[in-house]
Amino acid sequence: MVEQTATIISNRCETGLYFRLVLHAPAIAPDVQPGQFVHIRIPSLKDSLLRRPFSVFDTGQETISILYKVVGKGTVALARMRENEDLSLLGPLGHGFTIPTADSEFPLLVAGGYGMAALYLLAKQSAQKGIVFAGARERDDILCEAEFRALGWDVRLATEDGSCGERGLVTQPLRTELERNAEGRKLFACGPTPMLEAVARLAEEFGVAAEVSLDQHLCCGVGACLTCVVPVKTPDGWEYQRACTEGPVFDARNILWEAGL
Amino acid sequence: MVEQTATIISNRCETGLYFRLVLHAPAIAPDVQPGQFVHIRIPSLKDSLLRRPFSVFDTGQETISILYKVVGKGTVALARMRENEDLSLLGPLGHGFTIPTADSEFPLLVAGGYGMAALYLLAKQSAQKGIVFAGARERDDILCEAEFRALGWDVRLATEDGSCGERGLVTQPLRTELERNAEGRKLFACGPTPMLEAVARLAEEFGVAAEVSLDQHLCCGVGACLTCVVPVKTPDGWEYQRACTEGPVFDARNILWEAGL
Amino acid sequence: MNLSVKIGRLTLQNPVTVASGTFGYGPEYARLIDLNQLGAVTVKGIRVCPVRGNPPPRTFEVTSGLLNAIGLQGPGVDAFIANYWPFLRELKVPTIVNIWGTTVDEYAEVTRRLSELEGLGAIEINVSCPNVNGDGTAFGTDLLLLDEIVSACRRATRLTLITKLSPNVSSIVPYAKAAEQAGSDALSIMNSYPAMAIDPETRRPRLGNVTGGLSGPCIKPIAVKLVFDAARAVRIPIIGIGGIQDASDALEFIIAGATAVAIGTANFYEPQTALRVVEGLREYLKNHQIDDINGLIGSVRIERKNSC
Amino acid sequence: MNLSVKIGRLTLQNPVTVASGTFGYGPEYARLIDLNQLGAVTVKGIRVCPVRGNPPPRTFEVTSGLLNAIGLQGPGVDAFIANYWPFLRELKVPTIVNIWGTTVDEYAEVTRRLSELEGLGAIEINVSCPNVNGDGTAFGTDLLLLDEIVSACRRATRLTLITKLSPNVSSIVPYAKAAEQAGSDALSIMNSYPAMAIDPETRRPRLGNVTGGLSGPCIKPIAVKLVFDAARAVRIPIIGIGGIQDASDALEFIIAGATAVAIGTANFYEPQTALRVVEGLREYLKNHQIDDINGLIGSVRIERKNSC
Ligand SMILES: Cc1cc2nc3c(=O)[nH]c(=O)nc-3n(C[C@H](O)[C@H](O)[C@H](O)COP(=O)(O)OP(=O)(O)OC[C@H]3O[C@@H](n4cnc5c(N)ncnc54)[C@H](O)[C@@H]3O)c2cc1C
Ligand SMILES: Cc1cc2nc3c(=O)[nH]c(=O)nc-3n(C[C@H](O)[C@H](O)[C@H](O)COP(=O)(O)OP(=O)(O)OC[C@H]3O[C@@H](n4cnc5c(N)ncnc54)[C@H](O)[C@@H]3O)c2cc1C
Ligand SMILES: Cc1cc2nc3c(=O)[nH]c(=O)nc-3n(C[C@H](O)[C@H](O)[C@H](O)COP(=O)(O)O)c2cc1C
Ligand SMILES: Cc1cc2nc3c(=O)[nH]c(=O)nc-3n(C[C@H](O)[C@H](O)[C@H](O)COP(=O)(O)O)c2cc1C
Ligand code: FES
Ligand code: FES
Repeated sequence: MVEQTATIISNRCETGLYFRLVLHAPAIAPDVQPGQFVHIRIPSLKDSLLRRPFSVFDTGQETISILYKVVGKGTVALARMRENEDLSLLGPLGHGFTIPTADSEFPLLVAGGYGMAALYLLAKQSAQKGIVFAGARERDDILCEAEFRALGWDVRLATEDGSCGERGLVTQPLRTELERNAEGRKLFACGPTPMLEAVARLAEEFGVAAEVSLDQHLCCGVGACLTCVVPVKTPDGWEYQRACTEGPVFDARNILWEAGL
Repeated sequence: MVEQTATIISNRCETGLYFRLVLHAPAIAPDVQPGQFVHIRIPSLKDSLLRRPFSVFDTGQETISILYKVVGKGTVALARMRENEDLSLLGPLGHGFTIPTADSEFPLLVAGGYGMAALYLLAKQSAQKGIVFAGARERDDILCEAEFRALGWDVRLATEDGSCGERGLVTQPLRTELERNAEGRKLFACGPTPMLEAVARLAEEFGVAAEVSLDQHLCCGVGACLTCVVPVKTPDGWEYQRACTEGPVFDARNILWEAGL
Repeated sequence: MNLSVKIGRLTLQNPVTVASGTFGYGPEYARLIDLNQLGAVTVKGIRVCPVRGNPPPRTFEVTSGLLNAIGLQGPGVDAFIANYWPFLRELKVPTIVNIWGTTVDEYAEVTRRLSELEGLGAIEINVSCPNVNGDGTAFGTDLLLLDEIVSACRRATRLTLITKLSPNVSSIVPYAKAAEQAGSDALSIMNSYPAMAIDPETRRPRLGNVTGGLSGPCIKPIAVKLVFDAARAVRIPIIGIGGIQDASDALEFIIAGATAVAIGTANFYEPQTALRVVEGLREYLKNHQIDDINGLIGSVRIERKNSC
Repeated sequence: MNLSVKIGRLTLQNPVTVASGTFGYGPEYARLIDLNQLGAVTVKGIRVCPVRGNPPPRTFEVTSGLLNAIGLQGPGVDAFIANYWPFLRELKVPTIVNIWGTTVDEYAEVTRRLSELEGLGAIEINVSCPNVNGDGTAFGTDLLLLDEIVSACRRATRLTLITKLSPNVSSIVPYAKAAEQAGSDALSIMNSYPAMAIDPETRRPRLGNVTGGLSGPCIKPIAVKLVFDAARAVRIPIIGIGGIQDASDALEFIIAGATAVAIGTANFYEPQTALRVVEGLREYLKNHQIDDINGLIGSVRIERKNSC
């Protein structure tokens, strides 16, 4: 974990509201694990103080890239930034996914929205080429499908409006697949909390393991402020753990979903 | 007085730290009197809320221009703005100079720093071509000398470092001129408060009238907040009057200089 | 769609007024905005006699806010009536006159004088000015004095009386209740908060008066909480004030329990704010299919999770 | 050039520490900044027993500030000693442990337990947490309780005791004096200010705990005034806290009367802030040819103009 002033190499609209930002961040790039994130200060925000967290989509030798959706003032300001401008980054942060090895379970990835971005590095570093289930509202919200295919992964799509892939939620094709064959498989999911909860329930139903990356609002990003807590089961009850430090990736079985996130 | 969203036509460095900003402001331009100002909201400031006041340097049919010096966060941000970007303006504001007519006193203008900008329109509209005394720290701080000469005015310079014109304060050449001939003359001054006070003292000494434009910190700019007050003599003592409304131009004799500004 | 609300016996066509001291006496902004579209015009604090105010500098820009120590400069009640009332009387919307004094008698006296004005909307008692006394405390932080002042004004007028409370107390609740019990028809919450800034280069305070009052967006979360606390303690309506810049800010106050809101510091940098807030409220009601703004007042949804 | 200052019997190599609750227990930021360059490390509030804290959301970004209602989550004093003290003990700079409780006895008990730690720098008593009780009031707004708590802690330890005061009072002066008289060696001013935000779309409070504490640059002018007021009322040193982002901010506090300062919310967005402040203070002293930072403390120049 370091603080680094990173220079923008490119910052372009990808599809719809999604942008791809490539940064020269040599002190961070080599250390990133799949599922980890960077915490970015957007200088023009001024009266909005906090950094914004983004999963590392991909890394190069000295670069990292992120895929982000323009949703509020921080991402609007970020989308206005240009080549050669600087951003301050903290990273890599958080506890990422367990990378599938040649003899671990067969990986099924489940993504909603920017979740695809958080899972790409995992697919890339996985020793097994698995299946990725990607869900979205509509076609424009499906990210980097081609990139997953280029890695040799099987991509299954679902959109709520049916504009691409199966019509409905992403958990539908996932259930179909698990019904066909659940054994020796493991889920890795990133997306909106209700989706993650549904994935956790499927994992329980089919008796498979699942790692989920939780999208909690962060503040410090380094474990100091105790903002980002998630209720996690313990031998004698439950406790709040930090999404930025113990997470964002948790074992789905350990989350006390009913406490509310 | 109106609020107008004005588009930047150009915004260029003039000399040293001075910039010339030209704005398309058709609702304001026709009404500006010499010595009046506009109150500008600089959108990128965000956590600095207040507008910044600038004298109108010149007007066209649908345009106004200002000359500003980069001194703090607002002017730094303003200097970064480009063509076609918008600014919100309030204007024209304040009570300006009395324009010399063919049979009024012969005008002697006295300017320090951005004061030249505040006096140009007066020189332009004056029925008599007088003398303008311009003072500054060094050559680079002397503004729009050529423009005054182009109007047919006599320009006398003084710089503190002697890099241009007489060495010393602008009040020196002014005193020399008044010693030569004070009768039937009137002073119009804009610049730092100590300079204005010196001008007021010279006016008293030589028995001439003087109008001074005071550079007070403003807040609302329209007379509502009572921030910008100046101690003004009244028949039974003195009272605080508003630089943004009763001023910025005051009759030098009426200011209670000793109360502190 | 109904936007009108009641403050005591006063009906406002919409719940948006301006905060005293940030809008002069009415004419100052009349060329920039249509005053007749406001809920009411609230004017700067008036005392029985003219007041010269504090030495400059009187305001200083701080992070997302403004420090001020105007010192309540004003023409006094007679000159106010002579110079400004003829203008205000002609407006289609009511005028709220903010008043203050240095003694209980002065408060009562200025109230009496104003009560003679036919058509005056309401009187707002400023008990919370932090600038006049050296150490910044004021009538508004003493429960007994507060009761005395409000009671004295109550006896002096049948007009709608609004008490503008000081934020500078451990809990607003007893002060809100005291004002209600003393006969106030409504509360204004909040005034500016005692504060200070220093220039490290000169080591001098940034204000001529040394300390001043903090206003603007920086104080909004403090003001929303005070309104929330007071709204659950009294039955009289509250005018929410503090850092409002847009309809969303105003809605926070209304949902927390304010019946109306006042725009203060924002007038200085965006004179259209009050009218934009009215427009934004209208849009919000439309989008949320709410017929009457009164249904929103105090409608904050509190569901304490029991996870601990 | 001397940057070192004394807080009770504790000598700090420079006057810059971090504010409790914004820096974890030390290790969290150790990879990002060199802790040994701080004046001291101040850790999050510790109670006798472990505390789970409030339901999320626990923080919310507001204009130039942060709202928080963490609910003082913490491991309890035993786990603190077992898990964090070994790390903190090895630092070259002192540790200040912030403590709290729900009864006077709890305060005394945690003080006693911490006093057993050899080499601990100081104990900071948090009497001003606005989050634990429903209505946000706390020990720190009651003079008698404040006296009881400080006195009990004083009896329980010979370590340097710092009392962290609540800003949520009409005047800080009696509270500052009460803490001094009860044996506190220093004061910390200020804690976060009770505040609230609401989401107009859902009409729900933005925090799980409904209300919380406001911190960050937005509160700085309030904090500077409280330090200024307290510094003229007591002889013990004050640690100035509230919205400090750079050396200029820190200087405002020092010139107003603070002997040291603590960086809070700024750690979250710029972890280097504390070290940059140390650097900036050094530069200021150099530029102004001041040999000893102690010469700056409380050196604000007050010249009341007599123009009225
Ligand atoms: C570990 C992690 C990884 C993430 N990775 C990505 C990614 O790869 N691509 C992507 O597009 N988004 C990602 N997000 C979500 C992203 O952080 C938010 O969309 C972003 O912070 C919104 O900022 P804003 O200023 O535009 O929105 P605003 O709504 O204006 O933000 C206001 C505040 O809320 C917080 N916030 C708002 N939305 C979210 C959210 N969904 N999650 C967390 N905090 C939020 C902001 O950080 C800020 O503090 C990630 C979030 C987390 C926690
Ligand atoms: C009537 C009037 C006319 C002016 N005309 C011109 C002009 O034509 N050209 C020009 O270069 N400058 C002019 N000024 C000064 C100009 O307003 C300031 O230089 C400018 O506000 C500085 O803003 P800043 O954010 O860069 O500085 P900062 O120091 O960051 O500003 C902080 C605050 O102080 C105020 N302030 C700072 N310096 C001054 C100052 N000298 N006078 C008044 N307020 C100040 C700002 O408005 C702001 O509120 C005029 C001032 C007045 C009152
Ligand atoms: C320059 C200025 C002058 C003020 N004068 C008065 C006043 O005369 N009487 C009063 O009750 N409040 C006065 N106030 C307080 C405001 O009415 C308002 O309560 C406060 O500014 C908070 O609102 P805001 O954050 O929207 O500005 C004044 C505030 C400012 C900034
Ligand atoms: C997330 C958070 C947690 C805090 N926890 C504590 C705490 O445990 N004990 C305490 O005395 N103060 C606590 N505070 C208050 C800070 O120490 C500090 O007094 C306050 O934030 C003001 O300083 P700032 O504006 O620099 O943040 C906390 C503040 C924040 C933002
Ligand atoms: S965001 Fe601060 S602890 Fe996780
Ligand atoms: S700046 Fe507000 S009255 Fe002049």
